[in-house]
Amino acid sequence: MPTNKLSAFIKRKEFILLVIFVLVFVLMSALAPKQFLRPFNIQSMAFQLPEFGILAIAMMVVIVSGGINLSITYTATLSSIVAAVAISSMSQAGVADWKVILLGIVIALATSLAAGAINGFVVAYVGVTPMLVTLGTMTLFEGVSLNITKGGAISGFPDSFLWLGNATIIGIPVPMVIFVAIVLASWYLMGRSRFGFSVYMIGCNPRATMFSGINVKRVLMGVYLFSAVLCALSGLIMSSRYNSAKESYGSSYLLQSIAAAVLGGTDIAGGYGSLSGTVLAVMILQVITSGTNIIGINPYLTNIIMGAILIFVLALNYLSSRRESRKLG
Amino acid sequence: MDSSEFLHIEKVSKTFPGVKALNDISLSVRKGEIHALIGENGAGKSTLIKILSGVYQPDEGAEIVIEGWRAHSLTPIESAKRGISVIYQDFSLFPNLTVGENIAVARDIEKGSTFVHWREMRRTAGKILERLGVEINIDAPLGSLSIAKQQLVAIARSLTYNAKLIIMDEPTSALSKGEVDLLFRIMRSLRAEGISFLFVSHKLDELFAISDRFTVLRDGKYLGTFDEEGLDDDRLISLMVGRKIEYTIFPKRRRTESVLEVRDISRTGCFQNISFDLREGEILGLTGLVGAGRTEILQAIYGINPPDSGKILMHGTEISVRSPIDAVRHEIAYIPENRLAEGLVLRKTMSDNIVVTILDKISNRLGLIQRDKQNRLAQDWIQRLNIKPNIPEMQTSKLSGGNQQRIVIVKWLARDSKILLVDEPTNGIDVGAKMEIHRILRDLAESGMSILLVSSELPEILAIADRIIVMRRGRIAGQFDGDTATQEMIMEKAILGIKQQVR
Amino acid sequence: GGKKFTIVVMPKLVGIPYFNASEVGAKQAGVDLGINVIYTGPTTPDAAQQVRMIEDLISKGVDAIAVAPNDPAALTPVLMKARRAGILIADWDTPADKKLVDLSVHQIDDKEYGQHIWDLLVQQMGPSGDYAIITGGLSAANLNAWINAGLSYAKTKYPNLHLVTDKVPSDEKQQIAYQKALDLITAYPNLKGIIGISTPAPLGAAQAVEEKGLKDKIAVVGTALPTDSRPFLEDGSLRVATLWDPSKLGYLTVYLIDQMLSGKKPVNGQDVPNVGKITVWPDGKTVIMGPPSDFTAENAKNYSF
Amino acid sequence: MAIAMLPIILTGGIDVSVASIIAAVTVIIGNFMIGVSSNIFAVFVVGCASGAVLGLINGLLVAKLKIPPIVATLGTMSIIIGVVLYVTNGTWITGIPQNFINFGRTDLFAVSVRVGEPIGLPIQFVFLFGAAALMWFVLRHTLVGRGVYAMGGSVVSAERIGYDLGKITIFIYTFEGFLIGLAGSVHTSIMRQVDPGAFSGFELHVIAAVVLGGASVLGGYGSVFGTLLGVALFAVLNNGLILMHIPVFWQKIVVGIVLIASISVDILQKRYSESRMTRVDIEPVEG
Ligand SMILES: Nc1ncnc2c1ncn2[C@@H]1O[C@H](COP(=O)(O)OP(=O)(O)OP(=O)(O)O)[C@@H](O)[C@H]1O
Ligand SMILES: Nc1ncnc2c1ncn2[C@@H]1O[C@H](COP(=O)(O)OP(=O)(O)OP(=O)(O)O)[C@@H](O)[C@H]1O
Ligand SMILES: [Mg+2]
Ligand SMILES: [Mg+2]
Repeated sequence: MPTNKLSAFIKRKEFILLVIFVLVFVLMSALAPKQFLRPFNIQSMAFQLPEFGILAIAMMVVIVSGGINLSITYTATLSSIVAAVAISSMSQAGVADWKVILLGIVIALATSLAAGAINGFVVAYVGVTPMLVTLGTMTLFEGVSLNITKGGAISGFPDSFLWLGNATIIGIPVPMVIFVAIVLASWYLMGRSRFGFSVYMIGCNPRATMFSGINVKRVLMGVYLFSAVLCALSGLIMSSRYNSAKESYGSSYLLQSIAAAVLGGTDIAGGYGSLSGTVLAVMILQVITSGTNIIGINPYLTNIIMGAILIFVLALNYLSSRRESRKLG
Repeated sequence: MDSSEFLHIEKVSKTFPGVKALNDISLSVRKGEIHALIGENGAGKSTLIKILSGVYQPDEGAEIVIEGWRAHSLTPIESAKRGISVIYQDFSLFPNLTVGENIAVARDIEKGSTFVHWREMRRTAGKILERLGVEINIDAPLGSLSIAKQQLVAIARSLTYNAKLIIMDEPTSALSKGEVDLLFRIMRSLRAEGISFLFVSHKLDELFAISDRFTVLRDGKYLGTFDEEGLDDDRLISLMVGRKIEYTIFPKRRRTESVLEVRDISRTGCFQNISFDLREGEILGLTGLVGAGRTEILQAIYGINPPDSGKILMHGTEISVRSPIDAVRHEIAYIPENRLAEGLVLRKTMSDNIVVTILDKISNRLGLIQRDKQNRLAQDWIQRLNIKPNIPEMQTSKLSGGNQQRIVIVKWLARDSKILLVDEPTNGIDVGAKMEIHRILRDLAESGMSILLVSSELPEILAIADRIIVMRRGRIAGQFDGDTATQEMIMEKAILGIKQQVR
Repeated sequence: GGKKFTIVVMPKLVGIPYFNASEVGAKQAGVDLGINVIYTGPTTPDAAQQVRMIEDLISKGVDAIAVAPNDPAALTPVLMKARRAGILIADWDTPADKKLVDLSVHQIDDKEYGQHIWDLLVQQMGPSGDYAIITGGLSAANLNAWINAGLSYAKTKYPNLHLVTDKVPSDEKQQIAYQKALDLITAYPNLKGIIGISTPAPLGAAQAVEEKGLKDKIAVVGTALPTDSRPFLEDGSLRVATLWDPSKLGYLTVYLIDQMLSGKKPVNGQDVPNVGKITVWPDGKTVIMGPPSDFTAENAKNYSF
Repeated sequence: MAIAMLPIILTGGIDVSVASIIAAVTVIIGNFMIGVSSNIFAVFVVGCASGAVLGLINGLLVAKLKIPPIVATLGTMSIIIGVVLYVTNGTWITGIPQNFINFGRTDLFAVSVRVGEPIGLPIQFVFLFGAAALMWFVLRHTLVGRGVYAMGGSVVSAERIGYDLGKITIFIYTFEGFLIGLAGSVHTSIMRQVDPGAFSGFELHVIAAVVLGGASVLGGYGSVFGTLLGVALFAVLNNGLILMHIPVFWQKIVVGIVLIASISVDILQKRYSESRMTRVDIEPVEG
């Protein structure tokens, strides 16, 4: 049955990723047996993964809609900076901790929604190419952040705020718990909901989707808002983990998140992309960075390895799909 | 192979994953003949053409002989070198380049030249357009032309290089009667020069007007080649579909209750002072020459390009439709003319394309899509319209043109609307399927839906429309009743006063 | 002792000349003292990357971590974690959270250094006139510390100096510093001096001044390595550069950590081999390496960093 | 640089590895000058050749392995810059021979207007315009160049009509590498030393400049002249703000807003004029 074949093929991409993940994991364990497999290390990887993983999902969602969001890292830091200003000034004013934190989260989300609304508005309603819009807003958000911080970092959080990024629940880091929740929520949203269905359709052919009576503009707006909210969550985790908020946190995640999304099987042209693939890709990248750090490999070599894996996996995808069609065609 | 043959193929098969599109095909094309290739939707015509042009490689064992030169398969460059030129269903032109470049570029590639000589290119293009007797600005970007003119450009292009066999996949589907006549005139004069044509069309009258021989494919198999003499419509149809089909003229009904009243709408550069009523349960035919502005009227009503002035009333109250979302809210549906770009999301599955209009119906209160409901509905519709293959998970791009069109229709049938705007619904669809679509449209009308049907095919309009509006250059030129109108009456209104221009 | 210590020295980023020079010193100290020195850091000056690397290094299990924080506050949680894991924590080059470190190695006293730079500027351009600052990045804590120290010092000591516009960032790149300097020269025709803070900045400024033929009118001073700045010092476009020897800083850091791991605290006035006499603050953990060296056209060739 | 990127964007591709290629080129020629020969001509040959080779790698990945351009170049970017920094450890290469530096400072047609203030056309502009002219010629007057536009218009059609898409792809990436090599060589002679880390973050600027110049990221549209304008506009945006005495902390905000606003206005204008485009010549009312 071609039905099975088709789904089997889609699964194959993720299967390759799974194999690679296991391979790097085993490799790292073999190279640094005592250190890599320590629960402490596993836990610390679980601490590190979410902030990047969330950004990668934020990127993936936009790519699936046929766009790209270059402003993710600055959306994250901008919303955490605005929240940080509020949190630190309120907590100095002696407001109760839980109120402060709750309000801080609300403020971060509100800021990110505003940021996402700018992206969404210009992309969907004005009709500018996403890459350009987000290139502009990237600069804009960085500028606003810098203007607030004047180049420094905003700190002075109450200790309980640090819980968000640093505590564990029965050994599982809180950020990881948040991440899993986000993955599940995104999976429902993208894979099961009307919204997600529309996003995939728009990513393939916005015009035909519009002709089908779907409110393409509103869906696109939703995509950028959703992406921005994810950014804010990542930003909050980062500011809690780093005990401060600053415009440059996570700036190196931008290109990495594109790489993760694509490595995870997202079609850069839009319309295709799976959450599980992206999550697997994020895990692969995490194991490689942590592993090479522990083994003590020159960080530039890590860059080279990641680049090579990216090309390798995509080449593999291409070759296997070609063999497939040869065999049958 | 005898020396009067230009092309001879044998044992050509092509297998796609899950589909045997061609099965052991043989065919010869003589020098200086017009050879029709016919068959139902999905019979494999387009696939065969792609093999001849080198886009697809046939399965093992194929024999292709071109003027004594033998091969098992072709590449696009080889095919062109050997004198085969193809005009595809979608023209394969470059919207971002100028008309002149689109015409002349193929020859430069064939010559393998390094540099492009603009002056010479424009001269070549100009000469060919002159030979075709059409007036198109050589320097205009192709994307700004109407579909009909783009078609002529595609034809012009195939004449630039020394094509000895011109293959045309449904070249007349976007052309009006006058333009078709022009094309045929050109084809005949080229035939006299010894150029052969392989010609795909679903329009039987055209086929009989121009073809010397017919090759019939059915379900990927070769049924035989027949001379024009001794063939008639009935025989041809029964060869194609394996059964006899009549072009049913449906009885016309007179309806009175207006559902949609269009009052004096205008849009700059598209249409002027258009007024008409669409009544409950009727099919209102909107016809005219291609480029008369019919598509624009449909798109205006559907909210894609709203009118600048005028009113649209529904059941007597004015409605404002500024976007397709508004239209859908008012239960208006639209089946666009350009199904590839506007009707379908080609890279998604049949099932996804079918349910895209009814997401609200297949999802629960939380907005989550219920997969089982989706599958059931899709499966159901695919069976009802007899779409082949019956695989809801198949990518829509892999369907044949006719089956793709059925998907577009299905997706709007799935969402029952009050008003259906249909633009050239049977373009590129075989006779059998055409009848089915006519029946579907009629049934819908009987069940109370109001249908505004744009079609350039007069027999089709006459067969199913209750009333007919004829458009000419952005204005309404005349109105007829479906049971009394004739082709002649309609044509007269459609071309009156612009005859000279068409020529 | 019998066990061979493993010490991590983490710069703000790897792959820039300044931190390459300190790597040499740190590694040398490792060889001299017979301990294992890992010198690693992020490839971009991103605090998040630093935190991740430290987390991984805690997993690896090391005896001490000396870090030059890209952002002090950001490191606080991870350094607490490291302390809990029983790792000795030090900062170097740029201070981290005072409470968390066992040792804090400063090349220089920020305040004195800032003042010194402004003194150099006045030496070259005179006590009055327009000047501008080109800095590495707007959010670099140590650069900002120097600038702020210098600015408040200048307010009282050199009231006739006039800063034309806020410090201009150059992304730690000579090319950008050069562009910005060109713009500054055009925008403020009365400019008499440019201070370049961060090692590529003075070079870019000098290049611009040289190209415009204004090296006699505009005095460029700043913090730069002598080898890189030598061509500019020699053609006069850069009047004077000032910096400490980063390799000594690396050496000193490793040396002091080794001592502490063996149970010895740094002492004020202690003479460290290959480095010289150091100053230790009363808190017992803040160590100042010593005054900076000034590099001029005459002496630049004597240095190898 | 932006000029070099234009044809790639025209085909609907994108190259984010430009910054790493130019870094690699500068390092290679830096070492070449010091180690082998400081002959200006030889240096340029080496620079362009090494750029071209790196570009070729991108081209092969995109054309032969069918990896989407943004991803392929993301990979090569990571690898190239990794290798460059691993090998050099980020150390600057100083001691560029004087003759090469002098070359970078040559002003052509220098006219002394006032004493001590020569104005003229700095040599980098000569190269910029030279590269632009070359690119213009290639795009406008060679078959490959037209193929680039054709590919951007419709890949399927281009293939059907007989363009060898693989060759075109490989050509444009190699050509881009070549021009980047040229840019790297000129840059080195101006900067007088080689900083392997100098170009990080540069790729987005290059893309922005090309697209600001009117090229469509989906391919098919764009011109050399537009790209030059885009480069100029971007340079003005980035550097002119100091001239306008805009405070530092506001500059990025201004840049961001100007960028978004200018493109938005442009798009809205285009949309308006398109919606007013005549599709049907309406019959005049008979008087
Ligand atoms: N790329 C493909 N992959 C899988 N199946 C394909 C592909 N292209 C065509 N087919 C199948 O091959 C068969 C023949 O299709 P083809 O397009 O040649 O039909 P056709 O005769 O041109 O029909 P129409 O008149 O509707 O255009 C169809 O069943 C179609 O689904
Ligand atoms: N949605 C659209 N967006 C842009 N251009 C369009 C759109 N729909 C149609 N056009 C263009 O409008 C022009 C006129 O349309 P066309 O020639 O199809 O006339 P028509 O009489 O409305 O159509 P038909 O007779 O085919 O139903 C063509 O150039 C066509 O490509
Ligand atoms: Mg077909
Ligand atoms: Mg039409």
